[in-house]
Amino acid sequence: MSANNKEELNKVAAGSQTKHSSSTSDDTAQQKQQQPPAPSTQPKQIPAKPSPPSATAAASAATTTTPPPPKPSLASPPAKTQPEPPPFEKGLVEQLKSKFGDMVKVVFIKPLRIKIQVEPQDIVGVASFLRDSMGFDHAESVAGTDYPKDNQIEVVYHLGSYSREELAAHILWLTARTNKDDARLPTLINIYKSVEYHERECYEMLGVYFEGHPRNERFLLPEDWADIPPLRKDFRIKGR
Amino acid sequence: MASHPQDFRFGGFVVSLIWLIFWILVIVALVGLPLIFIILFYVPLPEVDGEVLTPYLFLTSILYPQSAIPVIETLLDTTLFKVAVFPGFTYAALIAAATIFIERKFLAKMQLRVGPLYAGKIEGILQLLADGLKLLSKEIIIPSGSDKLIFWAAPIAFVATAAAVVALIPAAPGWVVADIDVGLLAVFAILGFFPLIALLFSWASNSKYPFIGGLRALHQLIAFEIPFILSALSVVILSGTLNLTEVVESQIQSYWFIFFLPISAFVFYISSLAELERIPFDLPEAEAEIVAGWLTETSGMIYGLLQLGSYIKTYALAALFVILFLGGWAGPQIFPAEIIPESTEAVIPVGELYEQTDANAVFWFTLKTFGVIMLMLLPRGISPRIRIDILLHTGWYKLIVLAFINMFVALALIYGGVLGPGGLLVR
Amino acid sequence: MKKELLSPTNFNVLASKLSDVLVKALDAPLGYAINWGRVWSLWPVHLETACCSVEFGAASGPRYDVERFGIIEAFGSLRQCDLIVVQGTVTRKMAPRLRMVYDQMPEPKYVIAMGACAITGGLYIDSYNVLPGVDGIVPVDVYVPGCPPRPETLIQGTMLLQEKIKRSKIR
Amino acid sequence: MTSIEEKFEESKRLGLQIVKESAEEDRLMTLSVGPQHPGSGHFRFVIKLDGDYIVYCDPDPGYVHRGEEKMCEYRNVIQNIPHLERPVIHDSANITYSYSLAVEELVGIEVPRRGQFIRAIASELNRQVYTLYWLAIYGIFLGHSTMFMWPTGDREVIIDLLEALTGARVTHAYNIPGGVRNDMPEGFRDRCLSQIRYLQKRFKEYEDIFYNNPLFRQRTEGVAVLSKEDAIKLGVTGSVVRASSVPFDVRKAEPYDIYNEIDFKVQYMKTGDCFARSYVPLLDMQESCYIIEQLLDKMPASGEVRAKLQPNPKGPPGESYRRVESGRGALGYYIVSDGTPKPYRVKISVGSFRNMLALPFLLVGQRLADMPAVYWSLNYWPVEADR
Repeated sequence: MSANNKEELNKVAAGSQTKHSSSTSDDTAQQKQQQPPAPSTQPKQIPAKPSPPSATAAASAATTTTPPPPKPSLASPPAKTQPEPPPFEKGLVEQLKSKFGDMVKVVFIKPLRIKIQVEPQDIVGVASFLRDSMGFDHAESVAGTDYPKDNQIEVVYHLGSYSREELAAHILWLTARTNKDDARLPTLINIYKSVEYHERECYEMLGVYFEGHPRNERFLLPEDWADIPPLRKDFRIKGR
Repeated sequence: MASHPQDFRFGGFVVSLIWLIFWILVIVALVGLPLIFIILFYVPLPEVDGEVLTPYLFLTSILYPQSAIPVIETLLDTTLFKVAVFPGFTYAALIAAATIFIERKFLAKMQLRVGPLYAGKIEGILQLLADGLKLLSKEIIIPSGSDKLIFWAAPIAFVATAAAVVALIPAAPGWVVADIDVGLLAVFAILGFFPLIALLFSWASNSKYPFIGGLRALHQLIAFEIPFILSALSVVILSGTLNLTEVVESQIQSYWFIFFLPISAFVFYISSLAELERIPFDLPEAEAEIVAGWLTETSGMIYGLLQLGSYIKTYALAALFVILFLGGWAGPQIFPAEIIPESTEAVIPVGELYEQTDANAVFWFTLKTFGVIMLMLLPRGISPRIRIDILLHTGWYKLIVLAFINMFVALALIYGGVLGPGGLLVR
Repeated sequence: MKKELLSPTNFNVLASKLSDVLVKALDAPLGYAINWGRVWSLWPVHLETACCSVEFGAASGPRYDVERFGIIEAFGSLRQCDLIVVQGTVTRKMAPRLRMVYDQMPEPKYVIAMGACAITGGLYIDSYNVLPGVDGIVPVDVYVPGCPPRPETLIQGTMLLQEKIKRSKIR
Repeated sequence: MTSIEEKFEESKRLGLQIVKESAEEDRLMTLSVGPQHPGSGHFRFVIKLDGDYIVYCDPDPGYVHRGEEKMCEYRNVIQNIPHLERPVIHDSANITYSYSLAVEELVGIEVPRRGQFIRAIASELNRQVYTLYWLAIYGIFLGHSTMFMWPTGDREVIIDLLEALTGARVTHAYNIPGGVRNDMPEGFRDRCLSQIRYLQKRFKEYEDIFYNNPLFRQRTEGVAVLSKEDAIKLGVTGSVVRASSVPFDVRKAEPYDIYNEIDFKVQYMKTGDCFARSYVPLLDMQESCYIIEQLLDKMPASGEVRAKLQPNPKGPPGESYRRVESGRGALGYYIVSDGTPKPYRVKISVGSFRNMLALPFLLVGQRLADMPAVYWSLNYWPVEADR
């Protein structure tokens, strides 16, 4: 047990040394910390405040059929601005790319964190590939975010791995966006058992109906809850 | 009309008491005494030790207490006194109360706490009184849909059954309410009523958790009844009698049976823990699983009575353990022949009521009983709760086998001539 | 004059005087005794509403042993209890249950609101699922402030409750 | 040993279809366990009994759902700290730790080295506080009242330490973005070491009175076994997954702050039963004692403990997901920032919520008497799961 652990320790320590050594030197770290988000904002479109300079979100909101134009801009900026895109993460992304091609949009690659975005109809296929071939065997959480500017809800699956040791530190964010007016996504419960309660919570808190989930029911909120889902942005808490 | 408790003052209390006494005296003197004398004129008076019991005797005994001794002695011999006071209910209830208090302090000390401290100034000695007073004044809730007759009757039946066991326990030579020849058998017969009461009560509560608790009580008590009886059976083999007084006397003639039957004593101890539903075996009242088991719907004095009954039962089984295995009241004579030297001329005639052997017997019996009760309290601090399948397995397989082993030992002792009539070790 | 003295009205007066004295003699000490019993035997119900339950548990630990005051926290059934300590935030889902527990308890019963959330909603006053204080649901006897209150504060709260019980009139 | 799919199907079948048909429903007894139940806490689960066996279990959380995630969107990152630590007040240093990490990543703050050490010390001490409380409740759930009192008393010792360090008894608000709130008091090191020694001595006594008790062994060994595959599929975390022979610990897998300089082992067991799940936290506590000793040794003697912060710290728009190993497993914060001082979205991914999924899976097929033992062995804190 201990030998096994030691080995793992060394491996992880070596992996994380790079990460942490970078953070010890102040200047570079500051630069790095500030620069990467800047490119990532353009494709991601998370912030609702800076109104859509992004072609992607607008396009996906409008038709959801024309990913190619923004795609190069998605893939290239991280490569450009990030001086050294971590090789291991890049390898993972390459593996995904080679399998799915344009179906998978890579939003950003940071050390230990990869965010990919897929269309709702592709999410089951991508997830089963992630589980079967790449070793992401459980979901840590499912978070939904409401973007009223785009009239969209983004659902993020934070996927982690227990079975592959080199993936233990990595979290892959599998996201899909759905229209807010009729928020529907296919459920991943048949691929990841661990999303059962997370998806129920997401259904309750954001009103995303997971097609195929056996229990899209009340979970955390009181039984007589008769308001809109509380984590949507148009739900205002009292006094604010 | 009624004064507010807020204005309660001791002076006012005394004044009102004096008024009360004054009025009572007036009424008694003017009405009561003449009435009594008129009645006594027609009624033949009882005779005690050749002396006619007249009201004048009572008045005389105020000045010369010695003259009341024969009356008190007669009173001590009556069954009523035995049932109500000494080996009976009051004695058992006092020991039960002491047990509850000792349990709480003992457990607290084991857990690095202090336990009850402030109720009654001195180490919380009045804590039990406070609990009792509160429970007395508490509302009693009868669940809707319950069987009201059984719901009311069960706690009383529980206490009565526990007291019935106590009635069979001799506390000193001659000091027993019912000295019958099948005493041991009667004890087990009465103990068999407890699961019935628990089941009836839990069914009458019309609730789910009590019902599960009642079923558990039934399973548990039946599973432990057999090793319980078997372990006592080897004592019967050694002593050759079912009468509890004679069991003790046969131990006085030889040695304590725990030296010959340690395994039986162990089995008896474990089984009595299970009978009492104490902590490793408190499945019928397991809080974390089934809210409070068959006591879930009890409130107020119903709860108080059931608690009292279970602690009286604790005393009864501990006393039974002492009688069967620890030689009952046997012990070295430590009391002097007279408690107050030359007490014949003393004003207070304790000396004539005092009997050397009885006092000694009661002392040793109480001491041993408390020792066994402490032993029964101990597992509560050091042991988690057992699971029902393990419990049933233990009862049906392991304890019965152990009890049988010691029964064979007892038989070997008898037929080997070690014990029994004319045995080697019989003094 | 003799007739007047022995008239039924006078006898009635005598009897009522006697009963008055009897009641006076018994009521005050009996009420005192029962109140004393209630003061030293407060058994809280096992109802945890939020995070203050941690400090409530710590109060029964060896350092702040509340059994000194006759408070036993180990009771399973609410039928035997006479005190609710509302341990923190009461959400909209918990509120009906809290009231249900209160209704099922036998009289006399007391309520301590423990923590800022139970008093006013506290830190969560603007949350969408939290009640602004429990006194809209159950009648509160003592408020124990703090977020969470230290066990000492809780003990002081119970002592205030004891004072209140001592002053109360027994029914 | 049925596989996880079969068990899920079985529970679904029993739960959803039989109720409608009510053909066999007369056989089953439905029990609502909680929220006023000595064995549930702030939580309810509906179970159905067939005889003594549980055939169906449906957790019903949400009794302490206070809308933390919504409230976060209305406060700035510093104002968020006090209410974010309330979900698990006896582990508040850890629950704000990962929040601080995530905010630091978004805002771009560099934590001074001494601050990192003190932060780790506070979180390790708080892990002890949490786990001792957990152990106390586990004791009382199994009817062992002494095991409730002893850890509750020993917990006060560590609480005293933390009070000296942070100024508050349980809600410390100590780990903040940029470091810790204030420096260590004088003489903290010696005091901490002596208390740790005392605690290590007490762990042996816990083993004697509780873990080596034959009745406890009988009740927990071989009960509710969670195999490695099932544990991975269910995505459980913390001591639950470590009890099922998955040596996963965020401190080791993804070392944050200075944990990569600390030498420690990931404690795990292979059986995956109730006993393993209850024993791994004790091993964790023992390991945590060694970690604290190392941290105290390697800590720089002086220096800044907190980075300079803006009054209203804000960073560029971005997202971050950072996690730490809390007392209940991986505790992650997913924060989306839109460039304003207030977070756009905060999602708290807590170990309790993830472990809750294992509850119906493990309870189905067990006896009623095992219900508290299984439930609390999942290292579940309902307030945190409801958030």
